[in-house]
Amino acid sequence: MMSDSTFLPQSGLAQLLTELAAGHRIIGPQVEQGAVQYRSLQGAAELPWGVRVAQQPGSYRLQRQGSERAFAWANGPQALKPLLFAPRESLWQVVKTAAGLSFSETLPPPERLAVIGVRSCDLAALALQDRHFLQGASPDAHYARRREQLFIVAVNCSHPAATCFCAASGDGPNAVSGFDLLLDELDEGFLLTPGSEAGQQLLAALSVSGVTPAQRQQVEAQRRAAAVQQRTLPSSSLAGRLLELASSPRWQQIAERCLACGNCTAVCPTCFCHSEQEVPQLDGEGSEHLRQWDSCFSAGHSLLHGTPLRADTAQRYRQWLTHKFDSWHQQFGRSGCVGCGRCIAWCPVGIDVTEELHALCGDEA
Amino acid sequence: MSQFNLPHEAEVVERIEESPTIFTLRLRLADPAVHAAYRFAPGQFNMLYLYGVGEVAISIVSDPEDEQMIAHTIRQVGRVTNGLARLQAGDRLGLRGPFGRGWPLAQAEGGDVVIATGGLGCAPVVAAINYVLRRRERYGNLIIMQGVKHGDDLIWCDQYAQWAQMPDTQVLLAASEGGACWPYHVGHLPVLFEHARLKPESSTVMMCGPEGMMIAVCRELLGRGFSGESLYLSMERNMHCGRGKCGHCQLGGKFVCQDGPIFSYPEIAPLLGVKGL
Amino acid sequence: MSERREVTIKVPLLTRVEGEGALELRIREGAIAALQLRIFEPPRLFEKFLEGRGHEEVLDIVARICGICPVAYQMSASHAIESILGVQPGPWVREMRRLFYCGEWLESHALHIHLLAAPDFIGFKSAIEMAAHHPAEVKRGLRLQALGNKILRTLGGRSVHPVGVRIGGFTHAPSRESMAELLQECREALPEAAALVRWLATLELPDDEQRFVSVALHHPDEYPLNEGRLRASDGLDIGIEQFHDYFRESHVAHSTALHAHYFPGGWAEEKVGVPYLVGPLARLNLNFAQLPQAVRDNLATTGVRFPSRNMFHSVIARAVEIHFALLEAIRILENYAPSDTPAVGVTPRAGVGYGCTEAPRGILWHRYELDGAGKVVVATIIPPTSQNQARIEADLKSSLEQLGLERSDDEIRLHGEKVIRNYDPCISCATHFLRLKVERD
Amino acid sequence: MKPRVAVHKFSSCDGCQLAFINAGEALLQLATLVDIVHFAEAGYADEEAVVDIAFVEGSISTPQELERIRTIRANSKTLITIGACATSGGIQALRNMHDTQQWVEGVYAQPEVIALLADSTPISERVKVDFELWGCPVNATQLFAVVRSLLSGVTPLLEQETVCQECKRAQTVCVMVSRGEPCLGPVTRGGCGALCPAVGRDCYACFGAAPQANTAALAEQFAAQGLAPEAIARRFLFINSHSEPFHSEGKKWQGEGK
Ligand SMILES: Cc1cc2nc3c(=O)[nH]c(=O)nc-3n(C[C@H](O)[C@H](O)[C@H](O)COP(=O)(O)OP(=O)(O)OC[C@H]3O[C@@H](n4cnc5c(N)ncnc54)[C@H](O)[C@@H]3O)c2cc1C
Ligand code: SF4
Ligand code: SF4
Ligand code: SF4
Repeated sequence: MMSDSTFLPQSGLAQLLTELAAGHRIIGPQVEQGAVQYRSLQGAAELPWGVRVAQQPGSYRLQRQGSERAFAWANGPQALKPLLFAPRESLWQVVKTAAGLSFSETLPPPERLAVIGVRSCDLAALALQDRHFLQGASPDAHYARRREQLFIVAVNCSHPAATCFCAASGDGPNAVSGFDLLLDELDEGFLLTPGSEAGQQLLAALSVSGVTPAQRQQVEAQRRAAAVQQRTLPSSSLAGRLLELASSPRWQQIAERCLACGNCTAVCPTCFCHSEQEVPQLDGEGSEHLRQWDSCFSAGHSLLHGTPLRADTAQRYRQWLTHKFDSWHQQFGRSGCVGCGRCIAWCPVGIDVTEELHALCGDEA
Repeated sequence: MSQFNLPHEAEVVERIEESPTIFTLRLRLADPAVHAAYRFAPGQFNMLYLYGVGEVAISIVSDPEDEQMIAHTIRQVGRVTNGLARLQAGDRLGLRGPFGRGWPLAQAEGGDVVIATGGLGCAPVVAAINYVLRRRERYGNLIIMQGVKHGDDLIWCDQYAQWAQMPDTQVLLAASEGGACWPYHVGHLPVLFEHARLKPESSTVMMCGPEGMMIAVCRELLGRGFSGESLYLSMERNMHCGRGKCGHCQLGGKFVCQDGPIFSYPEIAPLLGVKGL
Repeated sequence: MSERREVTIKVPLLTRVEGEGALELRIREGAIAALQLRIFEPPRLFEKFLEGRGHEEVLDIVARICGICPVAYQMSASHAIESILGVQPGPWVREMRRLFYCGEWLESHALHIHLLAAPDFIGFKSAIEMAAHHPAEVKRGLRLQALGNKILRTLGGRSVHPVGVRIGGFTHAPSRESMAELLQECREALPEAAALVRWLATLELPDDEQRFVSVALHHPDEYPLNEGRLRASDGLDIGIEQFHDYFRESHVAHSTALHAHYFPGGWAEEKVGVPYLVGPLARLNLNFAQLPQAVRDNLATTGVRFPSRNMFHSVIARAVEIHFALLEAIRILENYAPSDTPAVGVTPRAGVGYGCTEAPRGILWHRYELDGAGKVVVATIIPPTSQNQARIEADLKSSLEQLGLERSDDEIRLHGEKVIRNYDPCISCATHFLRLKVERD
Repeated sequence: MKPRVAVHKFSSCDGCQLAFINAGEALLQLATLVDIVHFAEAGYADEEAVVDIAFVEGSISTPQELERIRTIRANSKTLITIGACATSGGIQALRNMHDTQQWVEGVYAQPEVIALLADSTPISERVKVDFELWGCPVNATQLFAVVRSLLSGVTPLLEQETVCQECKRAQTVCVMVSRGEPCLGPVTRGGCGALCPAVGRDCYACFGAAPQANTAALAEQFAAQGLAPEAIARRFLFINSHSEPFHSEGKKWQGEGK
C-alpha cells in the first residue's frame, strides 16, 4: 500500500489543514487538562509538538521531549466515540397540547468534521461502532447523521504506550483501511497514503513529492518497531471461553479491587451501552427524551423488577470482560477489544484487562 | 424517522381492570394511516411511553388480525407501570414498535401447543393462547399449565375456567403452597406433567415466567423425550431502546429485544441458570 | 389604647431572613421593658472542627458556614492562611478574586432586595406575590441574581459552596469564551442595575435617622472587597490584625450568635462597648469617594445622599453596590486573559494570620493559627451578623419608640420585622464560638 | 387541587433551599404549580401546616429540633430530605466524633442555654423519610426533577451512578490518573455533574457515597499513591462523615495513623 504514497514536508502540514478547513471543521489533538485530546483545531501550531505520553495501569503523564513531531504520542483519553456517539444527547421531544401528544425527532445539526491524528485502534473501534449503530432493522439516525459527515486523517502510531496491545488484538499499530488519508510521521515530514476518493482529491491539492528510498526504509522500520509491544492477549481465541469460566474465583478477587466506577467502559472506544432518560419541563407542557452513556458497572444497567440482576461488582466485572472479549464474537464476529489500552490506563486503580485474561485463562502473560 | 425510533401517539380506547395490580389498555394509534399499517406477531412487544415519565417494554396481547385495537396487559411493579395504571379512556400515550421475535406459531401448526407459565400474569403467552384458540382448526391439543407460588396468587381464574371449556383444551393449575381451599394440584409446575396429555414428538412448548421455573420445565420435558428445538422460552431483561442498541438487555451474545424475547431452547441453553448473566 | 397596657409581642419565626430567628419584645408602661432578637440557629461549631484539619481543607469547610455568602468565607480564610504561608498570589488571582466577590455581592444583594426586603416596602407577603403585580421589577431582580450566580459558577463551578478556589488562587482559569460570554451579559445588565437604584429611590422608605458607628474596610485605590484597613466613622483606622483590640464579642443567653461590641478607646481600656454597623450602608458611608463616577452620577439623579444616617437607606446602598459590582466585573472581564498558573504553590509552615474581607453583609474577620504541617490549631471566625446583632437590637428599640409604642401589635410586629430584615441578617452564619475570654456582665 | 408544599430548615447553612431561591423564574413557576404554605426564607410561615410534600434541610442537633421534626413528619404526606445535613448529618456531624458538651462548656458563658444533642444526625435517624436527595448543596435540577415526578404522580428517580460516569460524559480528564490527585469520584454518588474534576481538582464526595462504594480499594490506591493514613482518614471523614461506608473507612485509617 505504501506504493501510492507521496511525501509532504513538515511545512506542508499547514497547507493540508487549510485545504481541510475549506469544507470541514477540523478536530485535532491538543494538550488540554494534562492530556492529548481531540478538540477544534485552528492551526498546526496547536498540535502537541514534542509531546509524548507515558501510560501505565492507572496512570497517564505527558512528557515534553522537545522532538519535532506532532504525533509522537500514543492515544489520549478519548477516541472518536464522543464525536459520533455523543455522551449525552436528545433523541426526541414531545409537546402536550389540548389535541394530544406531538412527537418530534431532535437530530444533531449537520456538520462536516475532519479528524486528524486518528490511530489504527480507533479506526477498528469505529468500524465496530459503525456495525452496531448503522446495521440492523433500525439504524441509529443520530450516529448516522454524524458519521456521514466524517473525514478521517489517520496517523500510524510511532510511539505506542506501555498499555497498548493493538498488535495482539490485530488492530494496529498500522492502519490498513477506514481512513481517507493516512500519515506516517518522520522528523522532516509525512508520508501520505490516500484511502478513499476524497482522500485522493485532497492529496491532489497538496505540494507533495515522491518518497525517497531512505524515507521508505525509515517508515518501514518505524512501523515494525511500533508493533513490538509489552502486553499480550491469551494465545487462542476467547470466543465462548470466558462464559465457561463464569464461576471462576478470579471474578471475586477482581471485585475486591474494582471500584465499579465505570471509567473503563466510558473510555472504551467500542462500548455502546447507553440509557434513555426523560427530562420533563417543570410546567408539564413538554418533555425531552435523552440518551446518555451508561455502563454495565452501574446498578441501573441490569435492573429487573426493582433489583439489579447483576447484584455485585464481581458479576458486573464479569459482564464487562465477558462481553468485550467473548460474547462480542457472537454479536459482531470478532472481539470487542481493539487493544487501545485505555481501560488499563484510565482505571483509577489500574486493573489490567490483559492481566486478568491471562489469569482467567490460566496462561502466562 | 421510523416507528422504531420515535413514538407514535396512541389513544387509550378502553381500560380493563384485570386484578388490583393488573390492567389491560386497548389502544388505537392516533393517526389512522399509521394504525392501519401497523402489523405485529404474537409475542412481540411495544415500548409504551408515559408522557413525561418514560418508556417500558410491554408485550402485545391482542390478536394480530384485530384491526381495531392494540391491547397490552400490564402489571404494576414500579415507576412507569404505576403511572400507566392511572390512564383512562381518552388519555394519550406514546407507542414504538413492534419489536422482537414472536412465538413460532406458524411452525407449531398441525401439532399440539403446550403452554407452561409460572408466576404472576404472564402476558406474552396470553397472546399465543388467544391466537391458537381463534384458529383452533390449525392446531392439535392446547395444554395450558400454570404454576403459582401460593394459591392466592392465581389471577384470571375466570379466564382459566373459560379456556378449560374450549374443545381439545386442557387447563392444569398447580400451587407450591395450595392452602386449604385450593382445588387444583399442589407442587411445582412439573407435577402437572403427570396429568397432562403430552405428546413429545408433535408439540411446541411455549414458556414464560421466572428463569428458574423455565429451566426446571425444560429439564423435565427433555427427560420426557421433547426435543430441545420444540421448547421456546420468553426471556426478560432490562430494556431501554427496544432496538438492539442500548445494550441493557444483553444475555450473553444475545440482545433479548431483537434476538428474542422468544428464544428456542438450544439458542440459549448455555446461558440459562448462570447467576447474574 | 391605654398607655399602661402590658403587651408581649412575639414573632416566633422571622420570615424572609436567612436562617431562623425570632423577636421577643416586652412593653411595660409605654416603654420597652425587654427586647430580644433571638437567634436559635443551633451552633454548628465550625471553629472547633476546623482544628486538626489541613489548610487545604479549610476553604471547603468554611464555605459551609453560609450558603449565601460562601465566597466571603473562602476569601477571608484564603487571605489569612496565605499570610501565614507567606505567599502572594499575584495580580491575576487578585483580579479574579475581586470578580468572584462581585458575583457574590450581585447574587446576595439582588436576592435580598427583591426576595427579602422589597415586599416590605411595597406591601406584599412575599416576592412571589409581588411578582404578580410587579413582574418587570421582580424579574429584573431575578436576572441580576442569576448573573451573579453565573459569575460564581464560571470561576467556582457552582454558586453555593464553590469548588474552584484553593489556597494560592483558583483551581483553574476559565476559558476566554466563557468569560467573553459573561462580559456580554454584564454589559447588558448594566442599565438594569442603574435603573434598580433609581427605582428603589422612588419607594417610600421609612425615614429613620439614627446615630450609629459605621465600620468597614477602606482601601486607598478602590472600593473595598478583599483588602484594606479597618475604619470606623469615628475616625478609627487600624490594620485588620488589630481587630480584637477594638472589637470583642460576648455571649448573651437568648442567642446562639455572639454579640460584638466596639470599644473606641481599645478593649483593654474600656468596660462598655457600643453597638456598631457593618454592611453596605456602613461601607458606603466610609467609602463613597471610592465609587466609580458612573455609580455616583446615577445615584445623584435620585436625590439620595451618602453618608446617610437613615438605616433604611441600606437597601439603596445594596443597589448601589450592585451597580458598582457590575462595573467592576466589566472592567475585569474586559482585561481577561487565562493564566497558566491560576494558583501559586504553597508550603506549610507554622504561624498566625488574619483575614478580613467585605462579605455582602459586612466585614468577615478570620484568624488562624497553623502548625508546622499546615494544620489548623485554632480558628476564630467573626461573621457580620453577630457584629450587627447589638446594633439591630438598638435600632429596634429606637425605631419602635419612634413608630410609637401605642400602635397595634400587628403594626409593631411588622415594623420590627422590617427593621430586622433591613440588616439582611444571615442567621445561618451564627456559628461563632468564643474560645478565649468570656465576659459576664 | 394543587399539592401543598413546605420547606423546613434545621441545622444547616441555608444553601440547599437556595436551590429554590436561586431558581429565578422557575421559582415563580413553581408557585403556580403548588401551594407553598411554609418556606420562611421566601416569606411563608405556617410551620404546623398539613402538607403533601415537605422538603427538609438541615440535621437534627437540638432537642427542640427533634420535637419539631416529629411534628413535621406527622403533618406531611411525603417527606424529602434535601442535602448532606438532612441526609447524612452534614459537615456538622464532624462534632459527633468529639464530646460536644465539653466543647460547649469550655467556651460558652452560659452553656446551660445551649441545648445540643450529643450528635448531629440525619433526619432518617429520627423519623421516616420518603426520599433523600444527596448533595452539599443539592442543585435545582435534582429538586425540580423530584417536584415534577411528584406532580406527575410517579416515584422520583434518584441518582445511582458514580461521579466518574458524569466526569467521563463531560469528557473531563481524570485528575486521579493524569495527576495523581486523591479523587473520591469513584465512590461518590453522581448528581453534581462532576464539578470538581471539571475545574481541575479532586472530588471530595459532597454528594455522599455511591451505592456499593468500594471505599477500601480506593483508600488502598490513595495509600499506594503516597497519601498518609491520617490524610486518607480526613478525606472520608468530611462532608458526609456520619454515613457509611465513609465513616468506617475513615475510622479505619484514623486508627492506622496513630
Ligand atoms: C420483552 C418484554 C416484554 C414485557 N411484557 C410485559 C407485559 O406484557 N406486561 C407487563 O406487565 N410487563 C411486561 N414486561 C416487564 C415490564 O417491561 C417491566 O415491568 C417494566 O419495565 C417495569 O417498569 P417500571 O418503571 O414500572 O418499574 P421500575 O422497577 O421502576 O423500573 C425502572 C426501569 O427499569 C427498566 N425495567 C425494570 N424492570 C424491567 C423489566 N422487567 N423488563 C424490562 N425493563 C425493566 C425499565 O426501563 C423501567 O422503566 C416485559 C418486559 C420485557 C423485557
Ligand atoms: S475496572 Fe477499573 S475503571 Fe473499570 S469499573 Fe473497575 S475500577 Fe473502574
Ligand atoms: S477525575 Fe475523579 S471523578 Fe473523574 S474519572 Fe477520575 S476518579 Fe472519577
Ligand atoms: S465532584 Fe465530588 S465534591 Fe465535587 S461537587 Fe461533585 S460530588 Fe461534590
